[in-house]
Amino acid sequence: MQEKLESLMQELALKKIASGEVDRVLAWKKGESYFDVSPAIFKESFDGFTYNAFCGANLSKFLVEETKKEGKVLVFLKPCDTYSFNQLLSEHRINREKVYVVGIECQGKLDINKVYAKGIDGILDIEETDSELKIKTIYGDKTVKKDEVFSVKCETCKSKKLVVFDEKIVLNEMKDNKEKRFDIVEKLESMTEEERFAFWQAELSKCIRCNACRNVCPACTCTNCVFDNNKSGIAGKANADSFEEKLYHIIRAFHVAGRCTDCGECSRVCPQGIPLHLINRKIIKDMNTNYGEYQAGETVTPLNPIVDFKKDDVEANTVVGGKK
Amino acid sequence: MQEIEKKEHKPLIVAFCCNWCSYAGADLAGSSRLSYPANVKIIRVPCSCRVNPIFILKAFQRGADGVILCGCHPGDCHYSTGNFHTRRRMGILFSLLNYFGIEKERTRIEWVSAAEGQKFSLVMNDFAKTICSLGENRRLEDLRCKKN
Amino acid sequence: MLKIDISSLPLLYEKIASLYPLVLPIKKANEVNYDKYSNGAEVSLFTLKTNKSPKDMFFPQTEDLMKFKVDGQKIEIIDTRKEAQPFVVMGVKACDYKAFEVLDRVFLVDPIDTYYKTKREAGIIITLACDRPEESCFCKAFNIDASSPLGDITTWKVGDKLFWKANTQKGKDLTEKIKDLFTEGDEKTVEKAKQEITETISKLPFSNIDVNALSKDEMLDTFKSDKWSKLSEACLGCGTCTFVCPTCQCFDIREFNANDKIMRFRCWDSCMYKDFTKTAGGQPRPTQMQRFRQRFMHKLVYYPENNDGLYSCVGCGRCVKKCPSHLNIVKVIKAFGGEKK
Amino acid sequence: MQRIGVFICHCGTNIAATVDVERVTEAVKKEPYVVFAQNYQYMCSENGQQLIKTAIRENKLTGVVVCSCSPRMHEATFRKTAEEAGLNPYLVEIANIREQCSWIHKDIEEATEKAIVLARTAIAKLTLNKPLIAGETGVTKRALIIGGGIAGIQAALDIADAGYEVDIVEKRPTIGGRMAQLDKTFPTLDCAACILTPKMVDCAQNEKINMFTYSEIEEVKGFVGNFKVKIRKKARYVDEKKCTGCGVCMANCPSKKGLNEFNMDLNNRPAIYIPFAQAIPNVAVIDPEQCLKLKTGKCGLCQMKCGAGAIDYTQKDEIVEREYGAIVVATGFRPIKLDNFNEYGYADNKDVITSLELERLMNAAGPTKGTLLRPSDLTHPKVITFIQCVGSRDVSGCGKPYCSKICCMYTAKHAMLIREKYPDTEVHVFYIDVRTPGKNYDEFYRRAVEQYNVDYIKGMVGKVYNENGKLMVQGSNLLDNEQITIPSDLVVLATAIEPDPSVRDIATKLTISIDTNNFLTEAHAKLKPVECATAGVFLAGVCQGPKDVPETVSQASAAASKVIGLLAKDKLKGNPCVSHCDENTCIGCSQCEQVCPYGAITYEEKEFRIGGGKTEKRRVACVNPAVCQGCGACTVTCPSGAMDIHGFSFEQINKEIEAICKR
Amino acid sequence: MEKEFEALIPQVCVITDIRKDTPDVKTFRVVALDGKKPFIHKPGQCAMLSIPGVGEALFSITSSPTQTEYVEFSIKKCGCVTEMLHSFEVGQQITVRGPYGRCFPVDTVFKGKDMLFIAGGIGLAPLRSVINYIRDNRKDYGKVAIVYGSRSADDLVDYKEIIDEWQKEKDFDVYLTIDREQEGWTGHVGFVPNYVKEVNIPNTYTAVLCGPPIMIKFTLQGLLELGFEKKNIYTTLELRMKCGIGKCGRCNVGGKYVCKDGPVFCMTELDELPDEY
Repeated sequence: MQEKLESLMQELALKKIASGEVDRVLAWKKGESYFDVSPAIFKESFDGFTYNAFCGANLSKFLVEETKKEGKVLVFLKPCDTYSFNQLLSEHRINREKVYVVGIECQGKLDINKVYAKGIDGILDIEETDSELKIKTIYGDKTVKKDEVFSVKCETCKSKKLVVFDEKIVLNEMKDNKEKRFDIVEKLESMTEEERFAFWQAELSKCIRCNACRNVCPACTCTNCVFDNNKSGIAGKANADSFEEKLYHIIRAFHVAGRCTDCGECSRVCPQGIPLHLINRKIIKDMNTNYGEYQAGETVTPLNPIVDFKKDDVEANTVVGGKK
Repeated sequence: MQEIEKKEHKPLIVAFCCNWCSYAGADLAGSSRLSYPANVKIIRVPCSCRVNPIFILKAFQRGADGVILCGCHPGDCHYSTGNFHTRRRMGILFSLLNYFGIEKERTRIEWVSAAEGQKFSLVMNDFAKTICSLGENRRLEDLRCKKN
Repeated sequence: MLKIDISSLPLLYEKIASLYPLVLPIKKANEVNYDKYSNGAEVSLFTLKTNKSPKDMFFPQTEDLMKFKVDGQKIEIIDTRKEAQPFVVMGVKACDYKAFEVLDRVFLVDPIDTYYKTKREAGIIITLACDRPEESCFCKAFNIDASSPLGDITTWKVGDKLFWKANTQKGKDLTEKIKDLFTEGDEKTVEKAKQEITETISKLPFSNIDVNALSKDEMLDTFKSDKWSKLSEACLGCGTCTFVCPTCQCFDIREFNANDKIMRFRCWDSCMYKDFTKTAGGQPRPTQMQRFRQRFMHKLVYYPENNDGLYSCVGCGRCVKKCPSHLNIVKVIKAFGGEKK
Repeated sequence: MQRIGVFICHCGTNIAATVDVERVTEAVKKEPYVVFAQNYQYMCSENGQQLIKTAIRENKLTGVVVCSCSPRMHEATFRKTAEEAGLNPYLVEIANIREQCSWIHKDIEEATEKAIVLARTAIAKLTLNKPLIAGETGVTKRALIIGGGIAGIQAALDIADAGYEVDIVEKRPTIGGRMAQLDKTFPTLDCAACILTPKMVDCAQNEKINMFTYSEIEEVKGFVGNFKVKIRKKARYVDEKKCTGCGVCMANCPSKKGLNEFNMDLNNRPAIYIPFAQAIPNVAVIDPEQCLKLKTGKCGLCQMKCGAGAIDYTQKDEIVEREYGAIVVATGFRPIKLDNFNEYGYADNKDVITSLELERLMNAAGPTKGTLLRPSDLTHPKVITFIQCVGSRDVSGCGKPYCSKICCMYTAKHAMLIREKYPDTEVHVFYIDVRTPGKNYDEFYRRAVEQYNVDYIKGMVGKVYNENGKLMVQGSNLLDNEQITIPSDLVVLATAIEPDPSVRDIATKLTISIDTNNFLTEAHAKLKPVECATAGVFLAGVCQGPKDVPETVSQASAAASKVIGLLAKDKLKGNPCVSHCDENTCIGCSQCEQVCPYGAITYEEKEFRIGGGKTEKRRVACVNPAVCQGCGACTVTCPSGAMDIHGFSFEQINKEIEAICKR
Repeated sequence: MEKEFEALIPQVCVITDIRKDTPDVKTFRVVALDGKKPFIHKPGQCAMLSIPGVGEALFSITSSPTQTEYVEFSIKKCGCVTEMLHSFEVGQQITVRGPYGRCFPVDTVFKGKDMLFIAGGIGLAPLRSVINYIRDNRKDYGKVAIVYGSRSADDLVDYKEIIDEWQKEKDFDVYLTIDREQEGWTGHVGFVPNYVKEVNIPNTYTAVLCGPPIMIKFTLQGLLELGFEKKNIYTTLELRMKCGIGKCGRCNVGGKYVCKDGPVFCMTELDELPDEY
């Protein structure tokens, strides 16, 4: 099935290029191993073109730079990526006319780190079936159920709806898993202040300030981030004191509030495994509860809850982060 | 007893007041001689919506133990909609801070009109009392800013 | 050669920690990094790859250089360097140990960086031979023998025992102080284990990397190669690779205006950041491709050129594992022909 | 290097009694860049100001901090002082050590400490102050008046009289507004038409006044001095220029069943009509909902009969774009709907009427030609009961919490007129309070009671019901403490008034604020009663709050004088403490545009150099400094930090925080 | 413990004189707290000046090593550090560390040579050190020609010194030019690269260039056209530098660290470096 999808995608890409409708294709490329996939531009050669369960990267942000270039680009977007795409359109960051969006099927992406966490290492190759990964390692062959190694963002998939596309390739029904979306946030809320503090202190103290979360985030498209801008008064590169990490992550979360589509890229790329999406998700939850349900990127609209207001909004003091 | 007195921490409170209502309210509190603790220090901003979350974090970093925002009552904003924005932003920010385990009571927002000198004084007294009972801000401190 | 039951390691940690600060891989919030040992810490000594390398112990991510007090026109400099107390770093793998040599050649050449030097002198390094290398490992490409690392003390995990061998005077002194925890170990067991490891390593997917086969073109030809733009196209410009790298040593010097003083500190910086070389006047490396190229040119060409052919990469594979876009030095080496034919 | 001077005011003993000014003076001398510090008895006095000026000159000061009372008190004073000494006025900061310090703290030690911190904070901020120069913009010498009632007419005449062009936009086919509907006016009882129509005619004849009747405001852009307004001229289907107002069309129109709005729907009018005889302009208009030709295509009688050939069924709405320097909002009022007041039986009984309906019934041009006949059977009512405060001063939520202000007087007027014209009529008035402040008002009311024997009953009416053709008014007489029922022939409700509903839409378009009762909010309740928070917009009449005619006229004249004052200027000086955008950082995300209450931010595609001789087109925010009022909402919304505000910049506030927290 | 010398720790120095050279260039005279010269340097070297709380920046030392009382820095206002420096008054303390970098080969290659110095704008700052060094060791060197241009007459740095001293020096030819005609200016008008060709210095001279990149580019072209050999052309590079001691990685170009291996480079060396400066 995976192969079918992949070959359909490639066929379409080739067709569109051959017809001259698009100039190039933004997709994923296989590297050294099955799970080693990078976003890549294909033009003449489609060597390494791939689409498998490890193609987690959200390609929408690449379009900010891509659409500044000449010619039209064909991009493959998974359902959650289409939300980011819409959001970027709302913010005038992408030139829609230069993109041909192909919405593609996604049955949830996997996290290789979770495979490692199962004690599987020395991986030589992986064979993917509908529900399993057959893993060949130097220490013997292993099998892992896919649903045990879903990447964090896919464990609680908010939606499998392709909100924007020019064409779509969907072979099978896709199921979301949004009921559990706020489970962990709620769990944190039910902790005491002290426990929550301990939790975040432990998580954030791991931060190495590599900026991967920021640089991958489709909502963070500033060319001159406040954390790089000496005039902002908070510019910094160092996680100098435990305060710095908190400042960084709080301000970053605040800056993407209302624009974050909950794509989960921040958590996917964090080299220290910090569940950063839980910060953004808390804001989303608060906004949903207090200011009405809102999903960034569902439509193209610049009016999000953080720039909007109602005259009878709840008082700020009553919005709480959790238990006392 | 003596030891407790020695350890007593004098909290620092930063109050952001909008120029049109709350700062005027504070002035009224002043001209009505309604006192509030001296450790409440006011920063004048044009509107409560000028208060960037960064300012609040910065205040904590620099050693503030509590931060309070005062603005015109919703609907009475000099700029018509400023405090509505403030209300949402701060709702989200304060909740997020609390989510990080920072005591909810350390941050507060109050609507104080130019006529409410009394309220201003009451609010500040109450807030100072709350912060006093919470003690020193430890969860959002920057050790580099501590005296050594 | 000494040995100790792995089950007794907690005793060993306690004992060392009672003598010197002890740093070793500790699991915190699900991730393993080098951290100071304290009672109750979840030690994960045998984790092959900590997220961050132990370079942090000698070249911390953030380090105060000095303080200033300013009073009117006057400036007072307060030297914040402290006399370094001995400390122990345990569980250092062969690749990470080799990385110290790479760093030494930067920080210990004239003018010597005393911040680094004092820590380097004070540190007692206990290395650990790898017993279960991963697919991302390729230290062999740089002639590093993962089965017998150096250091003040070398340790091997064989079965349920940890074998212990002091190499230097520092190592011997430490061993002397804690030797009652050990029993005599058999050299042969270790030799056998070493062989097994070497064998496993040869099976690793990256064992076909051969840096000697790297194209011996003129440096400027490599520089001008059109491969770079393809290689770097998915680069996000984050600093993950540089910060997890055990040999990357770029830093920034910044100041922090604290309440009563100005602190000048240095912190890791990354050549992948777009503001790294940016000045008011211009930007010598305006594109991400150029920054990406700089990093790998430095590791594979510039550094060896200045350091008798020593590469500024030790094959630890952290960047392979951690890059958000799966770009890494292996792909670069292979693109420039560094593969066994 | 900056050279800062600090001036500490004793304010007599107001400050000096609790703050050790000498110590503050010594302390601030140690702050960076401070080269001069002095304390003085009264800084704001002539001598104090002179002292500052001298110090600025002698010490070549680049900035001044005055530690004194609230900046709301004397910031402007000291800025002017600095300016006179050649220093940019925005290089002055005030440390509020009176209201925020000496007046509220008793302990000298504590107060002095705090004063030092406050001074330090002001100094810290000042180090980042930039000289600001207020921008200047031109002024379009024309005013727009929204609403053609007495307020609009008066304002228009006043402004035109000063020599400026005025446009009146009135949504109805004629100007005149509510006053035109009135019969007589209190307290002099002269006929409303007699005093209003000459003014209407003046408007029509004044060269400077341009009327857009049957028109609405479509869009407002721009800012004080430079508003750009789109006006929708609704299709009249009658050529204004050709129509002579002869009325032949009205006579011939077969569709005569339209409700006559001018007569409060008490009688009918044809589909083509002129609202009333003295309408200005005296031009017919076709009601498209009612016109057979427009609805079915069959008819066309009026066109055939019109001698002037003015009828044009193909007419379309027209959008006119005009520029203005100032805008007066005078949208007026309407009586509230009585849906919430079933107890008065208004819906069920034709003979329960509102006061405004009574006006029409008593007016010679009204449905009964001025004879007071009750609507149900057109007989002369013998007993008339007035009920006051219907929907006014009502905190139950059914009506309005405010006093409608005019009801007491017009009820007295009605009662008096009825008693005068029909002495055989019995008139009762139920009232809660009779409020008659105003010149000759109470005398007027007393005449009603004393001279005309109107029966004023203090008490509320519980119910009005029909019993055998009589309207039974059941109420309480509080003074006698008894329940009474008055069988009446006509019941007149003194209905509360509310702002015309069109005001909401206008408020949105002009970005002016509205209170909970839909009245427009003035900039200051006492000191700026006709100004709006939005510069260049002024208020007149009931849209701002209940008013009677004399009050409305005075407010209209006040608004007009403000407009004249504005239009008399060739250049307007703006507030320089406004937002600005760092175009190199801006990413064009549009968030700031969303939060700006003034529409001061627009986006432009601009070309930027990106190095290597290349350029890139980017969308960036542009702030119109003349429109921006400097609230700062955009600065916080901006994720990139490109937006900042002069006078309260990011760096300045950060610096203040640092200074305050320094211990 | 006697703490070891640490290259990153500066010394506190004091500004003893400030001279305004042009509208945006000031020359600062700096001595150590004991009133002596803070360090011994060679012509072409740089030092790191810093204002705590504002920042640190690298500046070329303008005074000649033969000046034994003090060091001088000519600084153009262009960033936050320089702006602050410009606002300073005499008596202000700053911190200084250095000297850093490789100097001009005054004791080797330059010895006995005829020298051609070409500078544009503030580019004269590093050359002034060499020129004055040569003046003070006149016998060791051949003829000296100086071509110096600026936007306008007001922007000619050290103009007084040039007029008063350099022009009077034996075997010194000073050629001044400004970009555009200006009232009161009787000298040459035109861009430096063109002027260099016009004055026609024999190509046996050893040339030292310093100025804005665009000037360097065209002047170099001109010199090559005149038959100068690349090995006889020197210039200085300016990149973002932080540590000044070849460790922080910022000024890395190819195998070189500009702060340590430069800033003085011979054209032949630059040809071997990637074009990232």
